[in-house]
Amino acid sequence: MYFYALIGVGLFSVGLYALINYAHLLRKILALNVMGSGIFLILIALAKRTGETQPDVVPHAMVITGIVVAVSATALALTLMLKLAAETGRAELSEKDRD
Amino acid sequence: MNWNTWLPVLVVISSMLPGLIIFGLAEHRVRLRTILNLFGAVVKLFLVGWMLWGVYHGQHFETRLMLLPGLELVLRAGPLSLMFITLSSILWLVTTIYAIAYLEDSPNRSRFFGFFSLCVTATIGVALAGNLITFLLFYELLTLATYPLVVHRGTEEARRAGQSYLRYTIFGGALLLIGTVWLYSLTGTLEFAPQGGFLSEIGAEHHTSLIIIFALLIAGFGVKAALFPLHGWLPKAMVAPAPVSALLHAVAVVKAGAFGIVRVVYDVFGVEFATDLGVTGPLAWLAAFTIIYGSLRALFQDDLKRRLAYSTISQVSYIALGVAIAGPIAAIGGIIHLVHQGLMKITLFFCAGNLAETLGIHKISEMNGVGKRMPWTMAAFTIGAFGMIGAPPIAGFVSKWYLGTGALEVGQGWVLIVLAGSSLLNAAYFLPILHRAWFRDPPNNWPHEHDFGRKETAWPLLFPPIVTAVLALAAGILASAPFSPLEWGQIVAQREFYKP
Amino acid sequence: MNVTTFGIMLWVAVIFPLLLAIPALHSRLPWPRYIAIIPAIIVTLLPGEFFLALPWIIFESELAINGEMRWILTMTVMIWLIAATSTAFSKNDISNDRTATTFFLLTLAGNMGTVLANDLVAFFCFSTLMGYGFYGMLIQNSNAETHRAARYYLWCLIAADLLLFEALLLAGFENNGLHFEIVPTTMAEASSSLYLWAVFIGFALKAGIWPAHLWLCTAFKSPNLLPVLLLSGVPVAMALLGAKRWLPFGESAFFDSGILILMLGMVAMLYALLKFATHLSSKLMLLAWITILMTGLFVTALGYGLAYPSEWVRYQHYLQPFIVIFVVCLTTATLIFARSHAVPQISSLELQSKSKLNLNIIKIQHWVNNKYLQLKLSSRTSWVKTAKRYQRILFWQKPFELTIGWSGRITMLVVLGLSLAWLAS
Amino acid sequence: METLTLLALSFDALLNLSLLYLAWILLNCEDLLKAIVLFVAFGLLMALAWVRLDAPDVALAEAAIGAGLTGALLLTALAKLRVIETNKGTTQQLKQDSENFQTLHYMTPLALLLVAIGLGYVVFSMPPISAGLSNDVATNMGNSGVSHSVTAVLLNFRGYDTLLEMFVLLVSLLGVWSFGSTTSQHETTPGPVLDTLTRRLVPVLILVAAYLLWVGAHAPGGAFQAGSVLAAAGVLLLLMGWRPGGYLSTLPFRLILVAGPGLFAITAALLYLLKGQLLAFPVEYAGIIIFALETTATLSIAVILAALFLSEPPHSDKEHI
Amino acid sequence: MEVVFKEFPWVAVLILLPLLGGIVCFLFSGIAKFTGLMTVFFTALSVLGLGWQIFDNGVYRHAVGGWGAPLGIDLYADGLSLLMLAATAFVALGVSVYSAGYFERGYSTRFWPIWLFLLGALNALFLTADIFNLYVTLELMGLAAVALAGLAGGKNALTGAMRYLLATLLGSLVYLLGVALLYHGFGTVDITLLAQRAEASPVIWAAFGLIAAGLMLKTALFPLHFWLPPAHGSAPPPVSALLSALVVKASFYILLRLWLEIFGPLVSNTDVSTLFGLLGAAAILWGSVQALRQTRLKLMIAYSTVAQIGYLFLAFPLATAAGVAAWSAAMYLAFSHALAKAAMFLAAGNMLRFGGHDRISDLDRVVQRLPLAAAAFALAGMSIMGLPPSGGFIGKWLMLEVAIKQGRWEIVIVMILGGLLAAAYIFKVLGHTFTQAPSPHESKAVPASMEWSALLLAIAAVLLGFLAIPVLSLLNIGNPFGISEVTP
Repeated sequence: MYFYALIGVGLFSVGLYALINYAHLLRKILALNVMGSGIFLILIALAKRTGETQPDVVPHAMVITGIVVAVSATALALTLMLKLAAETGRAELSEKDRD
Repeated sequence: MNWNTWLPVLVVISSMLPGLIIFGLAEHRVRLRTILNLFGAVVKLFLVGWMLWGVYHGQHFETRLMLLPGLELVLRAGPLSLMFITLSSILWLVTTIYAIAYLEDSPNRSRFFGFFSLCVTATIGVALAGNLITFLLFYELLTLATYPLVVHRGTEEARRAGQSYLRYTIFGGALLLIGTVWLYSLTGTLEFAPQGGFLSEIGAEHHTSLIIIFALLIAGFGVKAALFPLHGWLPKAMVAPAPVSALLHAVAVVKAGAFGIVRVVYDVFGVEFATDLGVTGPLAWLAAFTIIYGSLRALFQDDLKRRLAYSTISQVSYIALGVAIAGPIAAIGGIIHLVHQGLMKITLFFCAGNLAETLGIHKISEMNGVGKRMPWTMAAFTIGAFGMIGAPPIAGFVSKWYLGTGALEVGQGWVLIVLAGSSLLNAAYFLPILHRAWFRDPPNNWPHEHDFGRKETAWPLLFPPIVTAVLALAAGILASAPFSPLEWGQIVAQREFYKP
Repeated sequence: MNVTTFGIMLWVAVIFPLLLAIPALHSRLPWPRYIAIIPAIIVTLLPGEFFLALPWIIFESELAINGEMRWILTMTVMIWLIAATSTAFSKNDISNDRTATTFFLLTLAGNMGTVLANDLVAFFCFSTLMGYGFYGMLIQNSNAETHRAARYYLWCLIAADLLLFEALLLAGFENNGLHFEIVPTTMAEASSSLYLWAVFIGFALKAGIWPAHLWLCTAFKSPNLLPVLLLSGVPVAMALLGAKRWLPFGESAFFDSGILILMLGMVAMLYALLKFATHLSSKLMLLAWITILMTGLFVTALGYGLAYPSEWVRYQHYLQPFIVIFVVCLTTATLIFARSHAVPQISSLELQSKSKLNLNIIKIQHWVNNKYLQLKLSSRTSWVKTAKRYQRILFWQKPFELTIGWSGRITMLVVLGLSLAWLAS
Repeated sequence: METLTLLALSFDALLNLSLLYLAWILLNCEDLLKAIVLFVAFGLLMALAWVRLDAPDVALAEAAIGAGLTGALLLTALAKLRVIETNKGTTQQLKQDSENFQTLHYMTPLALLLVAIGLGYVVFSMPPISAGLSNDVATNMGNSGVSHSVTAVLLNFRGYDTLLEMFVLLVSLLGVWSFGSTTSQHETTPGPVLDTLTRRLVPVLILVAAYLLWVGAHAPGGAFQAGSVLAAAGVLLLLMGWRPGGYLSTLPFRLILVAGPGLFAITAALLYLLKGQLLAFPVEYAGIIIFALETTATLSIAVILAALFLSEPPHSDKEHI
Repeated sequence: MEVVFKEFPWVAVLILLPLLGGIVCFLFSGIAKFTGLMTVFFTALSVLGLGWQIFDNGVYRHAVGGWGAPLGIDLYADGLSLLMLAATAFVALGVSVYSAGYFERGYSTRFWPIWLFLLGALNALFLTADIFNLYVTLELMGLAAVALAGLAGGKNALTGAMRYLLATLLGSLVYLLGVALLYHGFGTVDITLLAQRAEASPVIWAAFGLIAAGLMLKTALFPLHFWLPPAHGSAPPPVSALLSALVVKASFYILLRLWLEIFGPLVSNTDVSTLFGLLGAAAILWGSVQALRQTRLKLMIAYSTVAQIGYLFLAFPLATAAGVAAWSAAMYLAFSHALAKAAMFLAAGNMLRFGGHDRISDLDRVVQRLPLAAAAFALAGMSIMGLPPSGGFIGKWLMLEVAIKQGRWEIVIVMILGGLLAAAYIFKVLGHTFTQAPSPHESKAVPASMEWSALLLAIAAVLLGFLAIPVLSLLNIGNPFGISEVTP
């Protein structure tokens, strides 16, 4: 099961990399979602270490909570991105034109 | 309920409350504002008189309020405090009258008088502070309350002067804060201890720390006391209206700094301990240098108020000098100069204000023959100027006398040379003014003359400088009378400075 | 009439002219200059020796009169009466205006106080008042020459007052009181030649003793009659009186200093005689040289007394009459000369060209001013410039604020997290 | 047995590698549309992974919310973005963030690599067997009022989290609304296929949702999954061009929006007053209470998610902007 | 009566009342303002009640659902939580009264529900003892804050909000990963149990790195402050006040709590503390210098927040030797900064509203006509600068005392420099109060409620200087800093 957890770590890192690397907000939002999935994977993969067939269900509940939070945040972020794009014409965070 | 525990607070409140009310008053409520101002000033004077009598007869006035565990706000009326607050409250009354007339019909008077009262409140607080933290509190409050007064004119120049003032004072406040906290962390108390300070027990252990603390505290107070090289703000602050300059130089800011130096040397370190540490010597030299330096700079100023400002730099250092000489007689000289310089300098500034307000004169080069046009004003100015030079029997003479004999007493003869040099320089920059005013022919037109009918100027403008000039004269001539500054200074030295 | 009342009269003689000096008062009275002298006249007429100390006054000063001083007082009253009379009938408006009267009365009060003072502080106070008052009289309505004289006098006055103040401090340090009865003796016992020289030079400056005679000579050229008339009687005589009363005569001898002073006095006399013979421009100048001669003589006597205290005891009582006679004679002579002689006119050339010394001082002033201020200004501007330049340099701000943006930030987050974890381990 | 394990292992390995690969591709490909499609695929694979990890509830939630709804949200957002870009004449290409990136170019991957290695090490350093809270859950199941353990945790043991989470959803909707209308919508009439599909699918979806809700008490399923399925029905309707219009601002609609979180909070408060304990369900009524809470939550979640998809504020608010 | 008060479930009220109030506001937009104000008022009263309760009974612990720690979620209130709740209540009252005047009807209906949810989230955050629950409250708080920050619309506000959203989401995710590691390492998410079970291990180190980094990002500690100035600078003023005064403090609170309970004793204390201290010092200097360079008032205030955050982190290196004193100082600073900064933003909002702009160089036209706003700004500035007798002064005093006692002169110097710089940028603004300038072309009246709420908050910040003894004694209920009292 460590394998899944490792992949979780990998997803987290890849997501973080994309979050840093790309300017487009939509991709940043995607990256955050991937990072979240990675964390969920770690949570659930390690929950199987009970030594029995039945895994520990508390992380499952946590992940469900996390998924809902993630979708809420994604929705908010997408709307914000669209508003920003409507204002500036680009779905990017401009670093320079702060006045 | 014991009145004695409330009186110090009441004295503070008696100017704070009118000030706060005045902030809320509309601009046109002139009469109410005047009544409030004068009422506050008179009440304060009465309360101070009460305390003066009480302290003379050995009563104690003390208010305490817990601030932090082990750290209290203490307001205590000792002889030294009373000396300062008596001066402040008398001069406040006079200056208020003057300011009311001076600022007639100018904008933002509610704001002005509000901060004016707060400024006095802070000064009184500084005077009454019974420990270093209380002192610090009111000292910073004073900075804040005077800043609006300095920039009151609202011109670009005023704004810059205000910024400069703040740069210096906030910096000084920061040094003071470090010193205070450090001291507190070493001793666990900040209570002023008359007759010897509270540090001598830990002296051996923290020798170097204490020297640095001393330097920090003196630097912090030195900013307001305009000790060289921390004096830069004072001449710039001259853009303020004349009553403000008068108050700044005579009572509030500059004196608070000087008073702080007195407190540090006598009530925190204790003069013997300070001498043992070897810190009074440098302080004396610094003060002496400032005395000469200020006078030299004053020589080259054409702007009357600037010349007076540099004169203040020089004169206030007499107080520091008197303290740093570290002898009982010199100490008396220092602290009575606190009062004497106040009386004389406020007279000079009132007169400068009168000249500006009545004739539009700001520069010394414009003062030709002004004595003929405004004889009373210039008479008062003359008394003030001669007092500054140290001519007998005006108050300044008494101060110098005690400083001189005090220095001789502890074998520091060099001080006499400083005193002489300073007097010489004082004469060099004051006498030409007098000469111009009295003996040159007046021009045909004054720069900007106001018409006051037959009088030389409005009487509320004339009355304050005359009163203060008479007081300055009386403080010199009647120096041996009971309740005179000198007598009171001796009481202070007896009760607070030196172990009987 | 008891002694206390007499004592009060002493104070009245001083304070009355002082009060009258306020313009608003004397302008309402007829003949204020005469009225002001009246209390002093009364004092001269009161019999016996008396004094009054006021405990509230500074250093508990006291005024007193005794036999010797009565001579001086009478003399003073006389010359002031002469002075008042000389102006009373003058058609000159300016010498009679309010300011002039004020200075007249101030000087009068100072003079009376100086005569009546019985301790060092009172003497010092009143002589200062007198000095500045006399300066005022000297400078009133004057020409350039007098102006110069007044300025010289002023500087002498200030310097003298400073020296006397130092002397006073020394005396105050050694003594409990500052009465004339005790101070010279105790100061002599303290063998303080510092005190001696401070006092001597101080009064020498005030009296215009050679070589500090410059102001005196110039002052005699003043077009104002009044100051010239009072010159010998007021500043000079009072300075001599002061020297006599302040100097430390007593058991201990200041042999070296005494001889030095004695020689100084002789040189002064010699100088005066030489000038007298060679450089006589006007009869008033003659009086100036006579004055210098007389003061030289006086100084010689003082020096002798200092060197030989035992001799001093014998002849010191002659000095006051000497002063009186000298002053009365000189004043009368001045009056006569001044009436008969037109005041010498100063050439316009001289008017324009200020003295070289003066010019130099002004030059130095300017130089110092420019040098100092410009230095300061230039240094300040460069300072500001440097500061502004630093403020503008943005490159060091870039890593944190502007360009690095999101990616750098998050990398920093990662790095921070890593380092925290690493540090934590 | 061994072959089975081997098979399972290789399946796991394949799944894992494709997850990582998909993530890498979707985050680095040029085309955003492709990225989103890949993200949906990634979500479905994640659901598979959850199943492999014995987490069917999570799998359901992932499939419905993570892949389905998020995908729909992303797609519409991208469509709207394209419209905006066409209007404004701006184009987007794959661009690295900030020009000064060069200096950090090597540092970032290195740091991330360190992070990955470190975290991997930490994961491996964990003890191989750890019961977590499974024993506690098992002991207390009897008192939870439901027989499905995930539901018990979600609504009873850690019900307080869920209570706050409902508010997170609500807040995000309020936030979306508060930003105002995003674009002038390009209304496209759905083609006949979609139209027909929707007519068939919506009732089915409603039924599925009801089943999921009901089954949640004793088997995988529950409010979130049911809500998102129901929301999917709403999304379909919205895609077809149905617009709630004025409904959104009406009180009944708003009541449905807040019913879930509101009822939850009121229940918490009432139970505190009655039993002196927040959210302490009486054992005998726990099942009913949880069911009631789940039902309202389902409705609210569905409506909130659908409204999030619409992302248009109700009209009544617009008038005052 | 007294018993009823002592037993009353204040904690439940604190969490549920704002949430339900928010729902009511959302449902009935006509009475949103009234409901909002009443809710905030009663919430503040409940803080008072809770204070009384824990003052008498000591710390308060409540097992939600009756399950108890490892399985269920515990609520926990001690002096530290109480102080944060009190700061929240004060600021909430002031900001709510202000907002009642500030937001016009359209914005009002959106503002109130979100704000009440934010308040509920803050209260829940300060009261929970469960790190996963903390994550949920963090998210609730973060999303609500983002929604509020973008409320004004416009390019700047939206950019700020977007940046803020990304930062807060990233911070939460990183935090969540830390929580996941902790849970799997030690089998619980309860703080107290974790403190008992945790032992120094890679899990702890990694979790600490993740949690601290995430929370530092959310607290906007230098150099992770980049999102704060644009977000706080462009949000509507009452929102900026909330964000600066409360929201950043909330994540600091979590960091502090976890440091005190879990990480402090387990990680290499000195090294980490030194790093925190360094960053804090850098934040003070950097934030202050940047604040001084700003030309817009609100951005300046926002940078000032960056600087003030730094002071809180200076407590870490000091606390290794003198825990209680250093933390008390930091919390006192946090409290007074909350009040002062809120007052400052509100005053700036008044100026902005009156003159229609917040360019510092043109403020003279505005400030003179708003004496109350100027007074509020000045008084708040006093506390920010740390001049006596304000709350900021007491905080600085306490911290300086600790620093000097330990001979940490570098910290002393940084603090003093920070104070000086603060004075510089505050007086840069106040200088305009006194210059004469013509009145602006178009000015908009500012309601009295807005003027007074700013002023009263500022006065409260100053009066805090006189309340040190009661506040400090309340803060130490339950001995929240006791654990870190390790002798080196």
